[in-house]
Amino acid sequence: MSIQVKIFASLRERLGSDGMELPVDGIATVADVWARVAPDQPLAGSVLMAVNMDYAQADQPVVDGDEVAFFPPVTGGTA
Amino acid sequence: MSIQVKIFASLRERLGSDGMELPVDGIATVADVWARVAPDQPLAGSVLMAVNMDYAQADQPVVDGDEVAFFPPVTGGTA
Amino acid sequence: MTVRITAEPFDPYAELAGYTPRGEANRIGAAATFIGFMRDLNEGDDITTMELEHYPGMTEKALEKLRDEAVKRWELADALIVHRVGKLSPTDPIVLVAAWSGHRVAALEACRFLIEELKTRAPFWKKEQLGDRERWVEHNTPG
Amino acid sequence: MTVRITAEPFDPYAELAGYTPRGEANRIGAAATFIGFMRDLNEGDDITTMELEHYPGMTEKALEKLRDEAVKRWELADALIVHRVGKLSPTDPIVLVAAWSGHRVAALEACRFLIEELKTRAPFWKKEQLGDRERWVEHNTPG
Repeated sequence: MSIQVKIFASLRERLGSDGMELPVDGIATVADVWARVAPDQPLAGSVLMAVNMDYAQADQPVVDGDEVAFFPPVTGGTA
Repeated sequence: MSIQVKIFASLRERLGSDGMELPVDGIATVADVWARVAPDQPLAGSVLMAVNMDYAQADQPVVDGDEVAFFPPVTGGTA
Repeated sequence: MTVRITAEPFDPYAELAGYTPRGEANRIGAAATFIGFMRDLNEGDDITTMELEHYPGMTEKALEKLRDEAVKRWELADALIVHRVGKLSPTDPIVLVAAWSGHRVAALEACRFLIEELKTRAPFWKKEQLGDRERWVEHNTPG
Repeated sequence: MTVRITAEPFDPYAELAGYTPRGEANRIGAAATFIGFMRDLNEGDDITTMELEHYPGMTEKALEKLRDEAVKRWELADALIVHRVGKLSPTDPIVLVAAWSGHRVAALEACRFLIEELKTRAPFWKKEQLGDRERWVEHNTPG
């Protein structure tokens, strides 16, 4: 089984990936997912995270089958 | 010459008149106009006044040719 | 920069769709609008119809002043006020105000200012019909 | 109680005209709406086009949550959110929010809440094209 990872917007361009499927082995939290996605980069405070389409923090537990997303600050709406 | 008087809404119904033309003689202020319109009634604080379509106070001077209006609190717009 | 008083029913969305705000369209980032409708209930009583009286001439003057104040204070691109008079039925639109601006906060605040000030400054008076009796609305609701 | 994300241009007034708010129409006294448009200027630079990215699934979920919060907090009759995604040109409507209520203050406050919260909570990202270069919008303007 696995974790589905999604990456959006400027973060996707910076990391050069829009996501991946990761084996769940050794992954307990959102921070663990980030360590696999970008092993050479600390998880910056400006990166937003979601688990199963709800906002989450880095220490939130992740289990088999979860969808984990990383993205920059949102800029919808209008001027 | 003369003063044109207009009366609106519930005040019109209460006074039984929608206005009149008054000779200017002896009229110096809005209060003087009211005294001719309703000689038996004090000018209540709830009565709004206008001179030439701008809100006015009771002591505002009135001159020949002016339009003076009396009306109750306004209730336009919505719930 | 329009102020319109109408004795005929009006469609607020058609009104807005047919209106071209002043200023450069490319620089308008926000439009805030408010529409008031006649309800069939006021102060706990069933209302069948309503009559809206105004002071022709002064009402227009008061609304234009209000609009000019809002446009100046919030540096709006444009503002619009449409107000119904005469005999109304429940669900009829009573009033439409709209504010166009470069930025959202100006449009939102100006829109709210327009409807709040209109209620206290523009000479309109409501008379409600309740079955076979009628009454003047004595004061506006606080909110 | 609609939330809609569209990759096609939309007409906010047609959207509103074609929408029947929930609840008894006779009891709706107020509708407050906000429309955001794309401007050809941002942070002093000329913008030619813009691309709006979203997170399919989560964006809808976030908007529905926001709408439900507003409806509950202000006891609204109904609320509507429409948001554009994809490639936009200046003057294109980006977002429409609307709140229907018995009374004006609830509608006005809920409308403002919806647009302010949407900007901070809904996963949308803007990329601006400036002639031959492009840039991601890093943060929203304060007002």
